[in-house]
Amino acid sequence: MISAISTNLPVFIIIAPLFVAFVLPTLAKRKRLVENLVLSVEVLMLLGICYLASIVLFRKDIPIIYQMGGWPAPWGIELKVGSLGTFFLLTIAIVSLPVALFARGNLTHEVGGKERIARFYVLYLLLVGALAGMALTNDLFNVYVLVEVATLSCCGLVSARNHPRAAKATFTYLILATLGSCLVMGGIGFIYIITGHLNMEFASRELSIIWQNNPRVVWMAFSFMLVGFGVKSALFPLHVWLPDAHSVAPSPASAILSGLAVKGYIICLLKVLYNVFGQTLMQAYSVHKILVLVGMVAIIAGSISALTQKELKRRLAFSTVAQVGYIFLGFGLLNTRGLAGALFYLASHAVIKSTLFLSAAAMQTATGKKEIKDLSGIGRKMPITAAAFTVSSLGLTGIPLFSGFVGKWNLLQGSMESGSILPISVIIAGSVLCGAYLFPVIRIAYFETAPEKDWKDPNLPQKLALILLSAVIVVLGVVPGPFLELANRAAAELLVLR
Amino acid sequence: MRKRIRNLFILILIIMAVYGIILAVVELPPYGMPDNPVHNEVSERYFNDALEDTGVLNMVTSIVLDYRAYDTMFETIVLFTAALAVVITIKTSKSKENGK
Amino acid sequence: MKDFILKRMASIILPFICIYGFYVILHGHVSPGGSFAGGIIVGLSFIAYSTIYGIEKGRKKLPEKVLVAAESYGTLWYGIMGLVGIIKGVPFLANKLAGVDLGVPGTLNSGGLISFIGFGVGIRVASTMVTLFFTMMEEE
Amino acid sequence: MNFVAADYWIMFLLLILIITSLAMYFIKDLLHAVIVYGAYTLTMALIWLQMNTPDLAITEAAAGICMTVLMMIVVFRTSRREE
Amino acid sequence: MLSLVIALFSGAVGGLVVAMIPETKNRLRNYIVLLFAASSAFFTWHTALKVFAGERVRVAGELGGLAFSIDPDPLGAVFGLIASTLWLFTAVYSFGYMAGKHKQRTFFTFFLMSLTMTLGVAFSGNLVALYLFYELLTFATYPLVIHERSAEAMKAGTKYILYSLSGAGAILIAIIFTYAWSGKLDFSSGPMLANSLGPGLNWLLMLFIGGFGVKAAIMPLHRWLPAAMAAPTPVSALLHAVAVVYSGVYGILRTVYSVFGHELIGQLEIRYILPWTAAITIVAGIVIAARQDVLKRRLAYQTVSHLSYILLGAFTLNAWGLAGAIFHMISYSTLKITLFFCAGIISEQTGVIKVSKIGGIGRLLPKTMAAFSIATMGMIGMLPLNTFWGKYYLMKGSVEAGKWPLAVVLIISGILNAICFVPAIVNAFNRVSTKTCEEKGSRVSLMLAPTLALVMIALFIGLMPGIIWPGVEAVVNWFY
Amino acid sequence: MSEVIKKLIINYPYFAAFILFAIGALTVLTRSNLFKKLIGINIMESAVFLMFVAAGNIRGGYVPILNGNNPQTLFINPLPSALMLTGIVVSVSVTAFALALILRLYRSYGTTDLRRIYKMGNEVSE
Repeated sequence: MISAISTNLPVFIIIAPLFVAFVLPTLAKRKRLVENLVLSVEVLMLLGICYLASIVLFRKDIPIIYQMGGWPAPWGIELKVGSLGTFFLLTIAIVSLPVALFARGNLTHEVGGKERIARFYVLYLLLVGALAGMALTNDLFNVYVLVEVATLSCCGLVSARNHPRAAKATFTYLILATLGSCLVMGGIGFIYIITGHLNMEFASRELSIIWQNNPRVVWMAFSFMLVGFGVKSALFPLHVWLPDAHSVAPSPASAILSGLAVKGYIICLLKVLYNVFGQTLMQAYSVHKILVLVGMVAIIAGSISALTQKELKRRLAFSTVAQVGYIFLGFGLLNTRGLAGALFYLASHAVIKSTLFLSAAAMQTATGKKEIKDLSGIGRKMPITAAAFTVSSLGLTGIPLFSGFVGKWNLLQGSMESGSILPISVIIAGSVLCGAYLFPVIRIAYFETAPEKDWKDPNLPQKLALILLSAVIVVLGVVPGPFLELANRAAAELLVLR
Repeated sequence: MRKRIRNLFILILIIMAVYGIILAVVELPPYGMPDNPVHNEVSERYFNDALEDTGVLNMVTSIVLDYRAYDTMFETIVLFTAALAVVITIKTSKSKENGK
Repeated sequence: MKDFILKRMASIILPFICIYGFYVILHGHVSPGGSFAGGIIVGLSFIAYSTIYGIEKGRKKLPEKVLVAAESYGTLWYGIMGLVGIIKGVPFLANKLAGVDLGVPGTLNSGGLISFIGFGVGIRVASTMVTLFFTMMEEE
Repeated sequence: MNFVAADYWIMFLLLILIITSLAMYFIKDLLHAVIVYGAYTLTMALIWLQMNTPDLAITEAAAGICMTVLMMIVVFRTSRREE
Repeated sequence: MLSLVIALFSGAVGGLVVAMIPETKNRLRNYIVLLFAASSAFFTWHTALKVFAGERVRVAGELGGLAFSIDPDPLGAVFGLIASTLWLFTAVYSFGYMAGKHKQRTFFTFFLMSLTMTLGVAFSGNLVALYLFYELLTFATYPLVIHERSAEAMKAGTKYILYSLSGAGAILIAIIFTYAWSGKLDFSSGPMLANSLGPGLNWLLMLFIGGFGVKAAIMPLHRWLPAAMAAPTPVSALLHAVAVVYSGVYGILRTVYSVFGHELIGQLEIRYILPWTAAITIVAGIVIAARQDVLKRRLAYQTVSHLSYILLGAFTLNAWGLAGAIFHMISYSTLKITLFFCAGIISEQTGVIKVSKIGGIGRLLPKTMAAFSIATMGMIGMLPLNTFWGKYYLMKGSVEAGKWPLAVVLIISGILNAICFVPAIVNAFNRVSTKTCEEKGSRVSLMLAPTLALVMIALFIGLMPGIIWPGVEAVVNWFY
Repeated sequence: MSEVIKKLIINYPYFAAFILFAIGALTVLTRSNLFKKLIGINIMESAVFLMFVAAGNIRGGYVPILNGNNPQTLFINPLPSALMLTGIVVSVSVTAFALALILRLYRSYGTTDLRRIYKMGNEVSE
């Protein structure tokens, strides 16, 4: 029994949230039970993923290949448990558990009655399951299907907000995201037509042989994939849906959307770029240069648009656009340091942005105000929330001691190795701008006099979630050890020349 | 006026994309030929062994529900998600109060 | 709707449509079609019933509880069928490897777990379709 | 170019597809557009049949015509038809 | 090692303790602040004396996958001594200044916090630690800058943060380059870039100086400093005349001597420009100062000017120049803080904040004005005061480097300093003021005592410069 | 040039698929009516399905169902059809969800024109 569980652990990690999600609609009336089930499955996931991570860290024969249904690779679907997958799984578990804990606090206000809350949780778990699937999958069409599950559940989460604005934002999001998935499917189609394989390993092997026969097809596949995943992960000129959707969603949803969902698509793009096309093709088509360029534009433009926003959640949403730029920039550097930095930055941004969104949501719920200028003196009234916000903004700005710095440091090292000065200056300018748009919030929170109102810290689970996330930010900043090791290994695995 | 300019811009963009795609289509393996890269050992195994492996006459079903059953599981989940999303979108608390 | 002819015709035809849907679901592994198409056809028969006889009657035939349960457990059914493999000590969603009797090809009882999975999928597709329509039609 | 009869059939159907999709772009009345969409899906199902994939043809017919078009019409009962 | 840790962290711990004391318990808070500031000062002396004696005191660890070490060398020890000692005096002064004012708890919390950050900058053993504390210092001092909460103060705070963050960004880039080119980050093992003469080094040095120059208020980057004078006087005195700006100056000294090494800079083209930027800042700063009417702003621009004395000493790239820089660092800080203290007493007691209204103050506040005038003499560089020696060594260094015009600049700047302040002092003693007030009461004596003590120290050092010479010598020997 | 046209005629299903794809994209991006956008999305998706299925087809091949045929017959590739079965389900799901959103938007804003909805801004209450 134990051995069955440990050999099938990757599958259990993926299907555990899904199974719970299937059962929840029938239990909708019993709110407590639903919440406890969600939390316990999250905790189980975390434990399983930690075990998996320890296996991956200490065993030599990775990647572990899991053949679905026992069918070997080109015929069936296989899961690949490598460093990259484990790294992303860890991120998922670390972020989604506190967010679920936070959701326990107060969803009635934003979502509605018991049944709606149960459905909200179902969508949440489906999203988590789909993301876990994305982390491990090694099959192109499976990527598409998982992306669709994630997209639909993201849209559902946004539209769970009980407000017409949510429907408006969701529609734009849904249409653009589906456009993106069409492009992704088109890209997969191109690869399939010229290679005849859907498994990433096989496709990559075939592609490296025949790509010179159809260079334009490979180019189209590249651009379809880039634009498709770019739309979904809110790459700068394609981000139009993001600010509305992320600012209007219910608070736990916006945390998980900005923190994890976007990252899931980025991981998929990373797998496609490095595992299917491979480094050689990227260099042949100068895709890495495009990635760096796009990343730089995203950093600057996203930060500047964030500066002009007056609503807190919108500002945070635009900040996501900027931070996604860092990750893309790191992907384009084509060296281990930069890639590991980008991966670590991905994880740390996932944690930081969730904390920011959750604390912003707690502030909004307590005050009923959306704009930044109305939050004066909130640091005194809601010390824990404001402290979490402060810690995470320091982390996002890239102050040492917090997780953002480790990622940025590695990114800077990577851009240094790639030998151009422009990315370095853009990264630094981005952090300064980040300070410029987050610092006023802290200033207003702490150093302006509070109106005489009864604002209080949120209830216990929410406080606990905020404290957990802030602790993770600090721990990742001070002892990134195993996490950075995983990122380094993942980067090294991705960059192996095939 | 702004709408016109925007639409024109999108049209030009799409025409450019189509031009690029046409160049790619020219390079694709010719349609309908049995020696295309798509018809490789993968599909061969499906013809030859599907009956033995799965006991099903319809190869499409054997792929959908056995070889790539994992995909199909997520396909049903997509439908499940859509149903939930539809319900959560339409059945708002307001529509329950003064819906009928 | 108050149309008498329509109602009479429906009462004659709809059961057959429903049965045809189940036929398509069950013969997915022998002939073209399959659980998804069959599920839609089964769903359509109920949708047609509730458009012709009114949504309240449709609701009475298929209460929300049944729909929700079919939806949830239909999807869960798929996962449980996958677990059969794990219990037998082979990977998830295994069929032949799990030692299931594959039966005689071409008959209804062939394909091992495939027909079971297909039946579950068909049921849940039908119930999803009905749910979608009921939700949208009640909206008016 | 050794085309067979199926090829010409498919070409003809593809032409219909393009015409109907363009029509959907230009038609102002939404109900008409949806009806044209039904024709589009039916043509698509015929193409699948010509391309030797009857499974897809059945599913497309069921999903496209019955579900999508029906659902759209159900939604029309509440909302306005004109663009 | 333990003393190093206690010296470093007693500020932060004290800050946390102070934050827990209720707003109303002023007396208890004052005692605690004094206790922690004193313990920090005491242990800093303890550590520094060990360091001067040649012992190595080191705490190292790993932070975020990077080596991180606290490892004071003589230069760091000197800076640490200046900061922690003056902190003690300023603490006593602030008890008087802040008495009866609002938000004392916040003030003293961050006051003690910034002590740790400043000492961290001083004691840092590698670039990562330096960068970390340099960045944290910005955030720890921000609440002090905006302590008044007026619109002006808020604006000043924003300016301060933006300038500092941009500077820190430049430093981060520079650190990355340094690490990539040399593979080292530690200060202790000699200059990092010693043997790597490359084309980009000029730019790298520019980047470092640009980054640290923000806090050191080099001329085009100085604008935050006068604006930050909106802070309460003890803050202006300690942070914007000593601690914060010295952290920038200290960073530049580190860059010159530990990152590049004076020999390497001696081979770079940029060596022709550097002393002159300092010289221009010296003259321009004091000229602008003469045109300011608000006393604190005038002092701020004078700070801008005088900080470049130190940089000038560093940029002459010889031992005498360095000795002059260190000497000036020590002596200037005592006097400048006195000037600010006096300005604070004047504005608190009479409400006068402008130089043009200063007439007659000398009669009302004789001790204060006496201290003020002695400090001004020091600024000009007159003999019985300690700054004379610093200036003397600086001139010696510049002549030895073959740049005698720099010595002329120093003399001119002394004259300009005189033009800037002497008429005001004469005014203050000659005219008769209409205002009435006295230098009495516990509050005033709390403010006056550290002022006078500092003047005494300055005179004492001026008369017996040998007393601080061992420290200066240790620094010079360390690098040459 | 004639070479290009010849190749295009040989690859006519792909060509038609991308023409459809472009028309769909144009409909999505330039038409502001919600239904039109939805139809555009559906056209785009079916264009991609067409590409996949055309890739799997063989001229003169047989339907991949073993109905008394011996396994040596030239079957078409069953894999793309299996994949597109999934694709169709996804497109139906998206359509259903989008229609639900249209209903909700119509209830709140009284119009199905996205531009008009955006013009109304955020004043609409629950």
